[in-house]
Amino acid sequence: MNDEIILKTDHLKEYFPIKSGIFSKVKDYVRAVDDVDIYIQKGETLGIAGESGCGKTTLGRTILQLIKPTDGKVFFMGSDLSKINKKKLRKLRPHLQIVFQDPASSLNPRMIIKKIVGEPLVINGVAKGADLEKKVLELLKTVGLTEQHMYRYPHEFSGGQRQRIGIARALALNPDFIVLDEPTSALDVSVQAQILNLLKDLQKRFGLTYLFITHDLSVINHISDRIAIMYAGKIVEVAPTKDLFKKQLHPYTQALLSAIPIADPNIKSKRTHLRGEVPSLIHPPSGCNFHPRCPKEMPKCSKIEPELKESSKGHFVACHLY
Amino acid sequence: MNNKKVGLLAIGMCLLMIAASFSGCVETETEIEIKNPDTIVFYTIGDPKTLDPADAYDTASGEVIFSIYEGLITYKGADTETFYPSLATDWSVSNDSLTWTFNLRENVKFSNGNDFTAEDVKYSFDRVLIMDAPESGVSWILSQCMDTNSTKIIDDYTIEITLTDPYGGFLALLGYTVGYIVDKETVEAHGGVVADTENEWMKEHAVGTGPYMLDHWTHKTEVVLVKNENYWGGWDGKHVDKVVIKTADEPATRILALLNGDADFAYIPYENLEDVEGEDGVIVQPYDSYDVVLVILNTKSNNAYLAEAEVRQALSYAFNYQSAIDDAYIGYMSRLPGCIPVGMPYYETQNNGVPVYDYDLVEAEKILDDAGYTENDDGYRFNATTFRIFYNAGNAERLKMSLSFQQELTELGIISTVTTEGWPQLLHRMFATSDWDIIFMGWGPDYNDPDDYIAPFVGSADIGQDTYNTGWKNETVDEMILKAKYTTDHEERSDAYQTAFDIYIHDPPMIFIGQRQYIRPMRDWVQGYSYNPVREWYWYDYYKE
Amino acid sequence: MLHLFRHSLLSMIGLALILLVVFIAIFAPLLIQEHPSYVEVSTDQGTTRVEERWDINFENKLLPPGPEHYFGTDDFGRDIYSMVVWGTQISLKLCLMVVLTATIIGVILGGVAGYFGGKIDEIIMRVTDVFLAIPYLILAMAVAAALGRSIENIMMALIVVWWPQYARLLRGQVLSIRENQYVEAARSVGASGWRILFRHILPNSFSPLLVQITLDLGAVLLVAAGLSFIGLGASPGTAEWGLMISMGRTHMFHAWWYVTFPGLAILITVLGFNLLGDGIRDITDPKLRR
Amino acid sequence: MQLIPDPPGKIIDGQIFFEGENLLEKRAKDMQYIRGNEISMIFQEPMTALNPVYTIGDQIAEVLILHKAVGEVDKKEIKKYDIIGKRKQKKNLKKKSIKKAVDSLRMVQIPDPEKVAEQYPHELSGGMRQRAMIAMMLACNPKLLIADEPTTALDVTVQAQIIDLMKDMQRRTNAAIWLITHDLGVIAETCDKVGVMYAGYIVEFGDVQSIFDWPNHPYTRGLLKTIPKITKKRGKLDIIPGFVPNLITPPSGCRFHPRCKYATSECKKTPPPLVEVEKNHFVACHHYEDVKLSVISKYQQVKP
Amino acid sequence: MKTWEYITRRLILLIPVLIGVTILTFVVSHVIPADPAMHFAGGPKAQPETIERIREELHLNEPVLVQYFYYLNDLVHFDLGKSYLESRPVTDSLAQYFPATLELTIFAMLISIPLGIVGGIISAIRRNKLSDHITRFIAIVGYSLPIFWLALMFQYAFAYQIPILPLEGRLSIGVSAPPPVTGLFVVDSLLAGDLEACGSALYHLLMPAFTLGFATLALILRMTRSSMLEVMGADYIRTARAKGLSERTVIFKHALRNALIPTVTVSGLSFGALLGGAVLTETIFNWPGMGRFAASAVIGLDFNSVMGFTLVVAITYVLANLIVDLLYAVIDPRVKLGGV
Repeated sequence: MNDEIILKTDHLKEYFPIKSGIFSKVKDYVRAVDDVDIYIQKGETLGIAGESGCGKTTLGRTILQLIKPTDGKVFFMGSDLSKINKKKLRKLRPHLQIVFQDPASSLNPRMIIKKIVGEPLVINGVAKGADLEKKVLELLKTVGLTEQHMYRYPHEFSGGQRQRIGIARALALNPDFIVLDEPTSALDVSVQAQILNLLKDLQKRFGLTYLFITHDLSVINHISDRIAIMYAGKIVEVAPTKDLFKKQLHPYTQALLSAIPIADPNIKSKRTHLRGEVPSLIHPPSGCNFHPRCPKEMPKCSKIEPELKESSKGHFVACHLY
Repeated sequence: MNNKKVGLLAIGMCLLMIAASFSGCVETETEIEIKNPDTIVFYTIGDPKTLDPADAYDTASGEVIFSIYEGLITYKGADTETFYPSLATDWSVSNDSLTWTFNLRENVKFSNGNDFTAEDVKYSFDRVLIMDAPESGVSWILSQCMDTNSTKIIDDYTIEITLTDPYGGFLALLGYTVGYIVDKETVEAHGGVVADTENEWMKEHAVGTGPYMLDHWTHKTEVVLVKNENYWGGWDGKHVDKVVIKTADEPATRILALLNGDADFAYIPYENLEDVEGEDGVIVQPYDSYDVVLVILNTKSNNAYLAEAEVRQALSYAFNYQSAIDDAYIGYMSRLPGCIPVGMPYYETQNNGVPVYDYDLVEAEKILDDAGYTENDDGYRFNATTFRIFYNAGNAERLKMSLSFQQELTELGIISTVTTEGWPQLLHRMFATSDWDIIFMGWGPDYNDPDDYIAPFVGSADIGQDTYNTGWKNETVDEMILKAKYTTDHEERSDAYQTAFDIYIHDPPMIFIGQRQYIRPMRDWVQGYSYNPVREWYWYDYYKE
Repeated sequence: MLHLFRHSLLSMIGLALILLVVFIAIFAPLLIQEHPSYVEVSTDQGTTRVEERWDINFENKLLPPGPEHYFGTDDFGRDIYSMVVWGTQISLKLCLMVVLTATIIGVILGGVAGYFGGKIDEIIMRVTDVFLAIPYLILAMAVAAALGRSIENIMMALIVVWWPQYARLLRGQVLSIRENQYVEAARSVGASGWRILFRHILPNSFSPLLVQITLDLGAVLLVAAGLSFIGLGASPGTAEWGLMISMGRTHMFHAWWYVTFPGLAILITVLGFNLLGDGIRDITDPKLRR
Repeated sequence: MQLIPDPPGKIIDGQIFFEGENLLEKRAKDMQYIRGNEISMIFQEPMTALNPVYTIGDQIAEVLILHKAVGEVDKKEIKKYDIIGKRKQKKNLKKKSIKKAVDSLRMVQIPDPEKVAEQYPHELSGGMRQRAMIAMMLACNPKLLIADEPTTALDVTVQAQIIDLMKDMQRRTNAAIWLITHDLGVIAETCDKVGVMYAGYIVEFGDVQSIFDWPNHPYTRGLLKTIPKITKKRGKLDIIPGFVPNLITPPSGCRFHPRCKYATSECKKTPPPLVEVEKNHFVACHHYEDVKLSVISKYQQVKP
Repeated sequence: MKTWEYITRRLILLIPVLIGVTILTFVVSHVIPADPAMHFAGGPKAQPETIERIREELHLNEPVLVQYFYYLNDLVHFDLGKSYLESRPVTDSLAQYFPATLELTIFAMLISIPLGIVGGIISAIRRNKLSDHITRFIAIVGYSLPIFWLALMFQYAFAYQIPILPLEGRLSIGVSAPPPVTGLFVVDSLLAGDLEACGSALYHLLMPAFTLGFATLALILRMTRSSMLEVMGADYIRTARAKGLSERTVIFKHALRNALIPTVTVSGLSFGALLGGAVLTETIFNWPGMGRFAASAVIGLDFNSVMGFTLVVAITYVLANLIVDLLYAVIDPRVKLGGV
């Protein structure tokens, strides 16, 4: 790991318009990603954690330019992805890859594995014919699959195997940066461990940088170097994993961590109870959008939006308490 | 549930459906009682186009108008020769045949209670001439010999008509619907008379002096007439109270209606006559008509071979007349000798009424070979040019004749296509293009005179004829037609027609096929029916017993 | 694939019926008693086309079924059995041509509309809306009337009428398949729009399309027969089933065989396609496979 | 609860005892009485488990009308064909039961229960739906509540609320709860007893404390080890090799043997019986003694 | 979105569709080389001046585009031109024929939808039993049959061989039509208190409506069956059972309403099929409706009528679909009006 920043976002925003009325006017927006600034260093794993619907998946896609951001910039190895043209973007594509949450829908059911894994190679003109076959096999072996799997269709595989195929596809172009969008949440616990280990191995082997998106804090603890906590489209806290689990600054992070049931009957956790539920992204609360549920709400919370500030080295928090 | 059972069930169901549909060949029905004894029901095909006598020119409209409105004179029974008094009680004509005086019947009321007077007569005739019905163009019948100055009111019940030209058929014109009398007051209340414009109200409504009045007309469904209590002829004797003329497009519907007694009369196409013939309670009686069946040949077609007389002669020999009579018209047709149908005056000028051409493929081949149109190596004549045969969509008889003619032509080594087209399309083709060779056609009488046949058929466009746009022209024939038209001398007319015939029959612009017969299948409980070709359907005469 | 049909007797019957019909169509020349002849004719447009001719012999008209004529004869004395068997070819050709052409047009337009969206989508969908706002028999009637009476024109009319359904179907498919992550995966490796459309989206909309095609083969046959019945069908003299019913219906009461056999031929073929389509639907739709 | 449709599912053998009676011998009618009234069930996906076309209030009221007949209709008073009377009664009944439904919604701490009762399931959030589901199933005070992964579809913060709620409700109604889940954390926090299932078999059963502290079955042990824990140090996770078998052609003998490091030829042949290894702790393994030893040795390593 | 807003939006969206329909039909009707003026004037016997005058009146001498604008201009004034088959304004014809078709179509739906739903339910809950197979077979035969063949067979069987139903028409001979209010005889006769006419109208509706609706019945039966099967496997059905509800309540209260949602859509779509099928049914049963009118107009190339007819059918069809969408929102509270 070095300090080189491989990817950085600058006031990234992704709003989805909602149309209504007689003439389908845009009446409102879903603020899925609202003013997000993050950076990732080469070789590290940044975990993005948050509850469902907080915009973490959209963030991943916006970073990869699979969705055009509404506003803001994404710098990847120095160039602004949101500005460059299609052709250049296509050239950069091999460096940026993604592994999806649902291995069932992320593989084309009508293609054999060889084609699926080989597709990136074919599209980018990396390999052809026998060479292609060799490369695909190599990739499959890397993720723990064998030659006999090459000519099968996705539905013949188990969930874990499919996720391995998805990883193989992402690795095909020797990327530098991979977004892992909840890669284990659809898997059994016993298989989840296998995949997490595989990912760690690969990171070591190829020097990969991960953006790991998940809702499962125990998984993120296991794999990430740093963690960003997202709430209702915004980053509320960013810190190195150790720091975060030792000391949470944001009330939301505190509640989130305390809510996790611990698989050890000997430890009886003390819970911070949250009122209510995750707010809608269409009409987020004013000021700090956590204030209606916050146990430590102050008068100014409903008025002024807190900024993400560094409270100790590498530990950022967006809360008026600090 | 095992699979076998399902299979059996499926087959069973199929059989059941077929059986149910067709099992009924066994008749179990006995005598039906008279249905609707006070009503005559007629199932036919066409809807009337209009109920306005000044506008009507089609058969279906006439069927209704004849019973609602009346003219000055009328016909009786099957008699087409004698004119009987109707709204006029008697009439006289001046020596120069120009001035006609009619004494009108008194105490006649329209069905709405208005009195009938000479005023109405003048109004009716003038209305026809001023309105000049643009859609049907029927007013030409009156305008041949009348204008708006012709009719003069002498007093309330006397009228005098001065013709613009002497015209032998004048009384016959007054017997046609265009000469029928409308109620001035009613028309004036509903739009009056506007030049060159139809009266939309009069199309849908009717107030006349006739025995029946319009109850309602629902388009494409029925016209219902009920008796006019004011009718001057009175209601003594046997009559029905109500007449229902139903429109039904499907022959099956009309057949079933006649068979089960819903219909007293039904229009049945020739090929379906066998479905009702011999059935209990159904009478199938043919009547002679002047409706002729023709094939027109295009002498100015872009297929230049048809310009040759020999080719057209050969085609006349190639037509199988007997098959047309037997198979298309099921025997209800007789041969047509030339332009003038058998039965009409002067028909005997045409080879004594004996057809010149007969079905003779050998003769046809000989003519073509002699003319140099021999078969090529593939067995085709005319360099395998395609002869294009057309008929109007939906005409079953013409379809039969076309396909059969096509086969005869193939025998002869002539390639042909048969195409069916809708009326407007066919008319466009016939008049605006030269993309046709052969069209199957028909013609019905406007009035009982050979001039109504020979002039439009073989007269050229130069004398305002050539109705079918065949492009055929012969100056002598034109001359003879005009001569015959303006002479009253029998001999002279006869000679003229004979001269014309001898020319056009050997250079035929059309194939003269036959005269079809009218069939009016009806229930045997209908009494008082007689067929009159000039005034069909006079419901007042019929009753049920 | 075949073994999947085992579970459904009805679709097995459907498959058998279709195989039978196809067999008859292929071997029609060997099966029939009377053969049509062919004549090359020229048209108004100066082109030529081959017309089929059946011998007319009024002496044999309307003979009931018997050893001489298995299905009897029609009012031109032509052998109905031969014409019905021959008509199999014509009818299959007609529905295949119509459905396949309509599918190709619809798939391309619907795929483009669904995948690229935006203005192209708006335009294509508004056009299909117009076509779909008119019940198809009625639109087909108008088009057929305008084009004139022949099998080729019926085909044209039905294609004009049929493609919007496929455009609509395919657009829906594309929109739902587009949501799948594998499409996004393909994009993330830099696949172009057309590649995604042809390699990822179209192959996956194949099953609903196949079901629709199979069912439509039958539907097309019915509509074509309906057109013929009204009088807008094939040109006279063709051994087309709908035309035969249309011509035979006036003889229904004295020659039941005239309408029955072409009618049964239509019923069997359409039934076969429908049963088969249902079967394919059951097999490919996991929701119904319980 | 005999809710598995037949076909394809069929209970081949065995007995189910509820309050001393074998449920499998009950008639359909009696089962209907027991369902929802004495035994009720909560499902994983409250979105799909609630009927989308009826309001929450309606759906709760339905159980109440069915089982508790709120304010019993006096049938004698109404004549058989007195339709208006009947309808009035029915309306009354419905009103009353809706009121009760609102009460039970309030019980599960739903804010503004009157409004929620008039809402449709899709208008509620996941947590609210699950609360409504619990309200519905507890409306008749059942003796046993089967909860099938009640929190899996929920976020952690909401999950915590629901777990607390269930505990709370248990205290109030004194019902037995049978919790089905894959989340060991939830089990550790809520349950008294736990049964571990693998490929159709109960492989271990006992007090929560003893299972988590002294797992005797290799599967249980593997399971506990594979879970990444917040409290533990990072590093490589222990894994159970291989994949979960399908149940159509399960492995012979002990179904876990292909993935078990203790497996011997015996395991391939005979399925192990469930034996009580200590009080209230049952395990089905031929080699539980070895497992136990290894656990002890590990513990000894950790705490010397 | 509010309901009225949604309806307005849909109605506004209807306009481009209708303009499209007019363009489509106009193009179709002008491809054909035909001479309506001559036909109008009575065919070969017509006078040339008459033909020329009519040609002038109908703007037939103008370029097609200009003709189209004349048509649109007339259309805005609710003038659809003149039918030359009936020689009256097309609007008059439509005013007469539309209610007849509407009545027939509505009754076809009234017969086919309930029967289809009941059949579908029986089929679904008795899955793979004999009754299921029978209903499914009838259904599949139902939409494989040419409708005109079915109509002829019914007519032959029930009006001739076993004469229990009337052969044709809307009313028996001797029964006069009720005073027109809606144009639907059944409704009008009830309004007028004329029970005889009402009975006669219903009696005449039976056979054509059943024939017309048979294919729809089959379609709805299949749809209900499959959606019923799908719904019966849903979680909330399990919940309903877990509540201890009887099987009857489970099926009729919980399953049916959900299963009906796709059925409603199919009913809307089948409305178009019914309007199309009416062409054939009406011709055979001599029903004086738009279908028969259209058939004869098409054959006679009366394109003013064809265009008017198509326009009305398109409006009806689109409105029917709008109603279905509204109905959809009533049955399924999840549906929010306005989602595209």
